[in-house]
Amino acid sequence: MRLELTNVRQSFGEQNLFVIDQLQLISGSAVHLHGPNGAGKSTLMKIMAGLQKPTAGQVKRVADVGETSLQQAVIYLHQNPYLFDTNVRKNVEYGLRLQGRKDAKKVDQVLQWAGLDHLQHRQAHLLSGGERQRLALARALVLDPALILLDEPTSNLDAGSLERIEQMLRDLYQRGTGFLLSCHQDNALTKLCNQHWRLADGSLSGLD
Amino acid sequence: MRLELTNVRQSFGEQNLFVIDQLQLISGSAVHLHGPNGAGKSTLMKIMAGLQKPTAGQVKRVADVGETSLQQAVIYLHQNPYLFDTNVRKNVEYGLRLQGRKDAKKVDQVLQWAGLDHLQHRQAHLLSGGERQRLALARALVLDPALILLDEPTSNLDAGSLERIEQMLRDLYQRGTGFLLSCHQDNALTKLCNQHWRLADGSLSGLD
Amino acid sequence: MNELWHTFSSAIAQLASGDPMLWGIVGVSFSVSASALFIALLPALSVGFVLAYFRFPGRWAVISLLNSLLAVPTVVVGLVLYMLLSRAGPLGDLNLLFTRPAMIVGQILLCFPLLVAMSLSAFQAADHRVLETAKTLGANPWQAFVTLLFEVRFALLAAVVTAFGRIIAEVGSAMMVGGNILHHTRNITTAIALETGKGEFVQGVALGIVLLTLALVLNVSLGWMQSHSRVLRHGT
Amino acid sequence: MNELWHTFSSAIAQLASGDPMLWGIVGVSFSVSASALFIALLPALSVGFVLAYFRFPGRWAVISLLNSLLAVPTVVVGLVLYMLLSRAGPLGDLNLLFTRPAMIVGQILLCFPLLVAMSLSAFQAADHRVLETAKTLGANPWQAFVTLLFEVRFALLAAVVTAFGRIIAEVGSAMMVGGNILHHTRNITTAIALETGKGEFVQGVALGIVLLTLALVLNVSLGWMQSHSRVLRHGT
Amino acid sequence: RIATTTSTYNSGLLDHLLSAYGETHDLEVQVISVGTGKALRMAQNGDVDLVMTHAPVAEAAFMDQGFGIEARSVMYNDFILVGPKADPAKVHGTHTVTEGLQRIAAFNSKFISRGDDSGTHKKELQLWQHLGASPTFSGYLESGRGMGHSLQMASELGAYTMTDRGTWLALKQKLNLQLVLESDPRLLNPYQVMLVNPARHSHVKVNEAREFAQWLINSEGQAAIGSFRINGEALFLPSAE
Ligand SMILES: Nc1ncnc2c1ncn2[C@@H]1O[C@H](COP(=O)(O)OP(=O)(O)OP(=O)(O)O)[C@@H](O)[C@H]1O
Ligand SMILES: Nc1ncnc2c1ncn2[C@@H]1O[C@H](COP(=O)(O)OP(=O)(O)OP(=O)(O)O)[C@@H](O)[C@H]1O
Ligand SMILES: [Mg+2]
Ligand SMILES: [Mg+2]
Repeated sequence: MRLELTNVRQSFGEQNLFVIDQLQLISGSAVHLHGPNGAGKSTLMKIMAGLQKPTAGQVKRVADVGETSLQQAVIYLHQNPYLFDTNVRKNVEYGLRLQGRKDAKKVDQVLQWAGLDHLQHRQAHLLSGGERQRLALARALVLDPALILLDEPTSNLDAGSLERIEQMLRDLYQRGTGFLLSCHQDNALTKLCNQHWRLADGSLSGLD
Repeated sequence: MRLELTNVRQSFGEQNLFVIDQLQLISGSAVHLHGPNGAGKSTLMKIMAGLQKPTAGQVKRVADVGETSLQQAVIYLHQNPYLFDTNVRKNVEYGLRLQGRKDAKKVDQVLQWAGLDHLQHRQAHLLSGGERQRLALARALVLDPALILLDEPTSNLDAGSLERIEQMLRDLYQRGTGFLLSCHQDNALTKLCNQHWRLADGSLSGLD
Repeated sequence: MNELWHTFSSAIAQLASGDPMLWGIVGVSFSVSASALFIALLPALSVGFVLAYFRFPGRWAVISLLNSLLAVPTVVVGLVLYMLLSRAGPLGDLNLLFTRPAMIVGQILLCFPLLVAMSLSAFQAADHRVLETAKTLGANPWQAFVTLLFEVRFALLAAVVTAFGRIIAEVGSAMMVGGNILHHTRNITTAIALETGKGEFVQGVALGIVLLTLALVLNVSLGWMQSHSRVLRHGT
Repeated sequence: MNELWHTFSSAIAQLASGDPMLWGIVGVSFSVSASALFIALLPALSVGFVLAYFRFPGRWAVISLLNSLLAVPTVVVGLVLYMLLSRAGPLGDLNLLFTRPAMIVGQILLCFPLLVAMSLSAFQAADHRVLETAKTLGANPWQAFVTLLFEVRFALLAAVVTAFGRIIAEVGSAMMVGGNILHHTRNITTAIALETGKGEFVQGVALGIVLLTLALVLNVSLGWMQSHSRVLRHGT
Repeated sequence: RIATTTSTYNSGLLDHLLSAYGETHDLEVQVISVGTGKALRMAQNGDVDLVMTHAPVAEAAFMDQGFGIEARSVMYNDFILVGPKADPAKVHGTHTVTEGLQRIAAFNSKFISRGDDSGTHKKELQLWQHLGASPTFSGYLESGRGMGHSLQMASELGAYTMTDRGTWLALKQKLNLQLVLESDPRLLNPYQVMLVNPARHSHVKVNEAREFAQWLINSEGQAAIGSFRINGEALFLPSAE
């Protein structure tokens, strides 16, 4: 799958946030997006995920041959994830249920990956900061997205969690999932990336 | 000022989170608190700030000679701060207003410190992740607290913001304010600290 | 005091005797109000949702109008409906006046703005990330809406309970378009109006007690559900 | 159709003529309902707050009871109050029956449970960090409460508007304890009940229009405030 | 469907009549009890088939405009003046209603007027008119409510009021009032039934309505009216020729 942005511009009122002439994100790539606070990283990622319409310009998803169900191809993870007001397991099952599936084995597996299996029946709003992040990731990964956009996913993670997530992303990467992650500090995850984009002063640099 | 914890125990239902026999935090010290996700760092900090009663044990604030207004002596900063639904400046003024003060010069100064002066009339809920963190810090610092408990304050900050906050905390430290910060990654802020506590497996280690 | 006490105890006695006419009246009230609520619910929630999440010109005019309709007495709503349904009115041929369907229509008109207003405020209070999270995990617009309903279910429950209270307790429209015909359209409130007019306070109080009790049963079960599904955690 | 149209246009004409009796009636409605709301507001918000933030045994019994009271017809509330205030009742010596203070008391009883229920749901929907943030920045309990009120102001506004709608539109209790005495306790709704009882639909519609218009003015200004103080940002 | 005044329904007369009627007829009669004004209005709109009211002037207008047909007098009862037991205006002992009302006005006693355009209210206004003045003394209160409520209000406030005998007998025991004046010929109160004119509203069930109306004025119905008692007292006197 390929995500294509053409002549995208975002502004709020008078203020121009950024202008991007041309941008491609291919599933299978691993990109690190960085830039100062307020540069528009979160905004850009939400535009790419189709959650927000840019002030001007197009965002297109181009499927590869044989690909189906474009819908859940691109998942955005909030900087500070929203968890549904139910237990941990049901949060993970959410996306599958929407499709009428209830792949118990897969859910078990992802819960274990995320180190949340012992908490699966706890109400989600009781989780600690790091547990919330891992749950949000697990909830996305269970859907095998083509592209995943992570907004500062590491900010609340301890070393152990970080390693676990690194392993999860590495697995996905090998299976061909692409990811874009915004992150202020360099860490194991950013080292996984083979591209480093920088959003600052209204434009994006570091593209190939 | 001194914060004293005696025989503090926290549990949720059956599960014991942590037990701490004795703990002192003196204004003027700089402590880094770390430990795995879910160990109870946030819970401990909220107990210390008096926002939550532990399952058992006492938390006492002991004033030094000549100190007044113990109330706002200890401020806790949420991992993911809540901003009042008004503009940036009013958020900073909040604590002062409660005391009937409206120290415009000080507010200006803190806004500048935090690099938010150009955003002071923006509604707080429009801010980006890093801007939110800085605003929450500014809102606390304007009160000159004796102790400030920061729950992962750096997670959403870019290098520039981090430096700015480091500078702010350094200033405060020199003026005798103590701080305790929880943080998963080592960075400029944790390097400021002269104590490193570790909360893991239900107990605290690394105390002097 | 004596008189007050006497009225209450006679009311209880009358209820205990299980008067079939009295329970028939209770049945009319419930079937009419439950039907009205059932029919109004989904459209009202949808309107509340649209008003909460879409900006369009005239949006706040619509909100203001709906809120204002709450201040229109039930009897005026009944009056306008009466004039519409009357033989002399434009819908006279439907032959609906003084029937239960007419009462249901009246009560739909009464609970609709309330349901919209309360669901709108529930949706506005909801976290903006709910819909985004649902969508990004593959929900279609309908599924995203259902997810949102689930997330704000306690506020919606409060809305439904309040709306039900409003219509089951209203008398103006039921009297106007129902006509208070025994065995047909006489419900709890029109019966009370009739009995107090006769100076028969006992019946009025008895029927009031029925309403209160049934509402209590409903609310206690809802409240129980709610309090058992919620564990408090403070923010971090 | 003709009849309906004719009723409306005559109603408008009657209003335009500025009949002093009519506007006196409007005045009674507003002074009574505004007083009731004003008196009930703070106590109701406080109860809503306590129910939202403190766990105590019997808490949900209280919530259920308050919700249930919403389903008790206004005429029953009026009836009970009538029996209390009547000569033969325990409070007969106060000589309050058929006066405006009695109407105010009745309407307080009517809006109190609604205000509690709606503010409770507003407080429950509020972010748990609000109170913690306020406290840690030095707010005393009262200041923290005020901060919370501010943060949920839109939901509270909706509660106030709904409650005002409920009491200004109610007729049961106003009729029962006020008595609909011309120049004394006749308000909009009891006047409407009287006029429609006479078959004088024009006056009924005219007074209904007054209520709707005044409610519109109130709501439009509130809605305007609200829509201009809110800019949408989605979560990050 | 019959629309009738609250006085006939609330006193229980109509239930009494319907059960007598039901013994020999297989026809369901639905009763809608409202004020006289509204009852006539409903008939005018064709929302009911039959009306029974007691307001001669309004009824005449209703017939003249062709809304109704076959107006028949059915029965009558009478009005009385009641007042507080202490009788501050000393109405008790006067013989004509004009004199009684004059005393009430002169003493500025409280007087509850229904003020609702009902047959009773119209009658009362007529009587005041006879006195040559509209009632403007400060004790004159317009309750704007039905007879039962107005009586209760009079009892609570220690006021005089004019009522039909039926309602008075039904409520008497609960009231802190006494009868102060009766049997002035001016106080008679005749009831009529009228069918809604099928020429105006073709859908009305004129045959069924006529059947019931006929029953009311034949000997069976008249006997049923005469036999209706509250606490042993007759309320309505049959009056069909
Ligand atoms: N609806 C809006 N109206 C006005 N300004 C907005 C709106 N949404 C975002 N902004 C502003 O746009 C800028 C970019 O926000 P964004 O969240 O994309 O930044 P970011 O690069 O993710 O920053 P951070 O690293 O701090 O998370 C911020 O200054 C923010 O205040
Ligand atoms: N009210 C509660 N009821 C039950 N469990 C709770 C409650 N509050 C917190 N917990 C649990 O206690 C544990 C500690 O939570 P806390 O937020 O203090 O962890 P933390 O050390 O701050 O973690 P992190 O680094 O991920 O932020 C978590 O497992 C959490 O689920
Ligand atoms: Mg961001
Ligand atoms: Mg934490």
